Amino acid sequence: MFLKDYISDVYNGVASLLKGMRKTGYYFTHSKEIITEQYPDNRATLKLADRFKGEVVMPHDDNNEHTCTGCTACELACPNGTIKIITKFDITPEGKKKKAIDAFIYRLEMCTLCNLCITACPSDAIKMVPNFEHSVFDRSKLTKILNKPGSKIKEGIE
Amino acid sequence: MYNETEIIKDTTELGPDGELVINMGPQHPATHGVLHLVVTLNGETIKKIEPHLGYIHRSIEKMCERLTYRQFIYVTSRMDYLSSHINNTACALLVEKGMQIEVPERAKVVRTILNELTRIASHELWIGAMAMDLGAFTPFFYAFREREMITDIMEDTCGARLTMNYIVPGGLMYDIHPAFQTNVKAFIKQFKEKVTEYEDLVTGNVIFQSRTKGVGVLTAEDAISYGCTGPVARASGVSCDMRKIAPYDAYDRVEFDEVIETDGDSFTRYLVRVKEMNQSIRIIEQLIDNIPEGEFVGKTKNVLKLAKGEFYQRVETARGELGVYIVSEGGTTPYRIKFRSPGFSNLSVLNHISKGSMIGDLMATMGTLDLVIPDIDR
Amino acid sequence: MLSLESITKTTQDWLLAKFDPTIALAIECVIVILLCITLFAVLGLVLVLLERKVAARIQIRLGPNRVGPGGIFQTAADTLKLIMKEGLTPDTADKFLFNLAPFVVMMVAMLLLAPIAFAKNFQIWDINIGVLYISSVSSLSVIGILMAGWASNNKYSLLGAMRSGAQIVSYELSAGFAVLTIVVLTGSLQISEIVAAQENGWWLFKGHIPVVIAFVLYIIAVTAETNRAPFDLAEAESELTAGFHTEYSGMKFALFFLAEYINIFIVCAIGATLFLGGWMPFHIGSWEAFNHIMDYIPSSIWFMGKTFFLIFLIMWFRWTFPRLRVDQLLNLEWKYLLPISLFNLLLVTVVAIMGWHF
Amino acid sequence: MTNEAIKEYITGHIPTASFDETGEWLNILVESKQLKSLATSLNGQPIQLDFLFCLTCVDYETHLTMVYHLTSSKDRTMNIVLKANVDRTTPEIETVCDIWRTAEFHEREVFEMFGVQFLNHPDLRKLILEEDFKGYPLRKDFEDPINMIKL
Repeated sequence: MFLKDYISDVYNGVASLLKGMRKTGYYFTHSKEIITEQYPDNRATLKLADRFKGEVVMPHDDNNEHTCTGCTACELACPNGTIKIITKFDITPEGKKKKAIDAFIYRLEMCTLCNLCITACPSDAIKMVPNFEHSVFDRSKLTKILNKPGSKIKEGIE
Repeated sequence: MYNETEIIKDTTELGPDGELVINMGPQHPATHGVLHLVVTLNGETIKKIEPHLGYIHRSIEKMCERLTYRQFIYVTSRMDYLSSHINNTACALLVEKGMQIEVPERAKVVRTILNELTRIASHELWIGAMAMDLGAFTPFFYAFREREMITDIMEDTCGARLTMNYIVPGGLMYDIHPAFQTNVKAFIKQFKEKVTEYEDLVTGNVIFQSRTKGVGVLTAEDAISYGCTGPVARASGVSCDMRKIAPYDAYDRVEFDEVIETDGDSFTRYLVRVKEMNQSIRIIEQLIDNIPEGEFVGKTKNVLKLAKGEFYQRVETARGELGVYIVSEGGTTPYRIKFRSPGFSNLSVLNHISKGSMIGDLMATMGTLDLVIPDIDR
Repeated sequence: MLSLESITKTTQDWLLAKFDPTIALAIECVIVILLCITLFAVLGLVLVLLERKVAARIQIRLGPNRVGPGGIFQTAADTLKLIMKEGLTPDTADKFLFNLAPFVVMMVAMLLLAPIAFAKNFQIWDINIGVLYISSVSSLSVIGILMAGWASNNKYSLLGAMRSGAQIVSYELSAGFAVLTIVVLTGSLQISEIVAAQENGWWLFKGHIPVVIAFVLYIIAVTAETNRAPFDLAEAESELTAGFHTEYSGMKFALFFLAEYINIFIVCAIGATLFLGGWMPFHIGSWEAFNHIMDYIPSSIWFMGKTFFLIFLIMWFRWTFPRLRVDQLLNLEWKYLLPISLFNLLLVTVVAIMGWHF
Repeated sequence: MTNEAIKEYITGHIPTASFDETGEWLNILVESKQLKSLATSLNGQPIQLDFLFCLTCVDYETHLTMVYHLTSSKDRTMNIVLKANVDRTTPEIETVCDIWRTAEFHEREVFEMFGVQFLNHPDLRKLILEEDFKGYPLRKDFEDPINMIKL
């Protein structure tokens, strides 16, 4: 009986090992199963999900106009002080003072890409874009001013 | 923790009775992160294990005291980063409980599906890492191939692959991706085909079985006394699935089995996780065609304020029971918040169950406890 | 046809004609040493790349593919990096032994090259006790490993070295018994005669079941002897970080790394010689035409082909199986491999005495 | 077992215990000196609260409150919260880690984060922070000038 157990032990053990080797052997001989993505080479065809949260940007239209009113809702919503809005007062043609943004400072190095600022924004002035190549040589380059120079608020946005 | 002179003493001299003291970690291939174990050895046999924590302590509990009820959810993704969705759900559920926010059915069902997908992804990663701890490199890549499909689904819908922050108090941050259902179905199909590969490569393998069977045996009494939860406790025959005990979201309307085994060794813990993946697939299959139409987020006030009092919410993460305990003074931020993380209790049992085994067994035990260090340290 | 045999013969004749025999011998020695070192370097580069490519294909990846076409210069780049790295010696290490150990390991690997027949009549030293020489010298490598583990003054290294010692000493036995089966069948310890005995068929195919068992045992035993997964306990990186070479860096580490691959090559070469007929072409009984075509393939190609097949087999093991525990490793040897190989030796003796083999 | 029965049992054991049922679960507030004996009896028959799933401390600035969340492995729907106030200047309480082993690590965490001394704890050392760390980080008056928590 002992010998029978012994032999069946050896047999089952070897059989289980061969089963595993058959699986790995299958993958060795089937090169179409390879799943490697050749990242820098496939940049042209690389398609990220459109919702991918990579970076906060402020869309500007052709007239260099944005929709940010400077209400600082995003600044308040941000959990880690990524956004800082500096406001100024523009003089409208009617001679009235109007609040506008001077600089929308966005610190990418502090951002956790949690999307809370986007949901907080009442005028859809900022949005997330699927851009993930953020490497720069100097950390200070990650502090960005999102409103373009000379841009102004779109008409009719309060 | 040791001061400098003690560290030098530890690494150059033998302990009393000629014991060998090894500092395993904080940089060690098998501790998966920055866990530091001071292992006392007698030859190859382990006499004592003493965990030293704190290498990735970020004081999340203190941080959360400064964050509002909308903001603190994102931090919890960084605790147990492999089940970040479930952590987020726990916090959202707690805020909803505290404020009596009505969550739309659609949000509930989507949350459940995402939670189960997260659980599968976490277990997939665990299988790969565990096999790697035991010296088999290849299953890691096969497991990651399936996990990649889940992260792609997450990326489509939530916009992130690991720390999603998709759950907000009241529902979801935005609606699911139009291709969500087809992608999940494609994943289920592939998963069912490929799950047999783990059987061939890992489960049935005679070396793997001999490495894990009878290793790190945890009895039911010890599991209860040490506060173990999740697959670790269920492998010892302790029923502790929060999805069954206190159903949340859509778990009360789906059929699934709580996987309970009784042997309590490393191999059983492995089996429980593999079977749990199949149960997760079962849950997803029941829900994926029945996502109700409608709103994805309930009506909430702009500023969330919890009533004065104490709130506790338990959910089942991939590692066990996550408890969120909030003491509210009625303000916009929690007065005190405590995360009862499953890994913390599961780690405390490590010394008990690996005493007397070998270094090689420690890898199997530690692997099957499925420790995530940021979850332990918080 | 230009064969390796004719090159060596011409060179020797030329040297003997020009110089007196002692100087000729010395020059030959220098040539052989240079060839050996070149072979080492080339084998190291090729085998490391091969391993990485095999691993990649098994793991559904591409593997190194950036340096040179298909990544063929990857290992050359790696070597360059290792040469440029600082070779650190830990402060509390036994510096002499620490620096000596990699050379001991390397030297043992070099010594083992001597009796291997790379092609027809192309052999450094056709010693008449070739197989005995191999089995005795190969067990010396454990000294280098123990030296490295002890001298590092690192607990992981020490544990790794101890494991390695226990492992190599035990697996020597079954490797030796597996080799003995062929010696029994051939009746000679000389490598050239063992190869010559396989002229009308390789031992694996004409030696009945006992030789097949011996072959399997040999492959398992040498996998363990060379510290390869699933028996890589001496350097089990998930347990002992890197085992006996934890403290080594730069070129000293590279020597250990190289020695590992050279050892694999050598044990596979010996396996090929003993079981697969060395440089003998593949012949089938009376198929004259087929045999003739086979003879046209140079003998060195036959030898390398067989050796690399065995190397691939060992790599295939590594990327499929989990690692054993140290007590299971010794169990496997003493409870399974050793009894089986003893029984097998008995069986093959009976086969040899009765003349049942072909 | 219903909340009423538990209340009755505890009142029988410690008459001074006060109850609070406004939350989700039954809250029991006892004196810190009586906690150990109550915990021991709750762990045994007939209630068998053998699963300590959360142990923490809350700093109310006037005092610290130890909070023990208990449940039974036989009936996981029965949850009670045990509380004990401890003094803020010299916080001391008896350990419960001989009743529930999981308390060993949780108490070490509370010890370093709040400075509560657990009497008769087998191994009361810092678990997460460095040995020479000054202060108790989770107390409300903790300020760290180097690693700012406040924004």
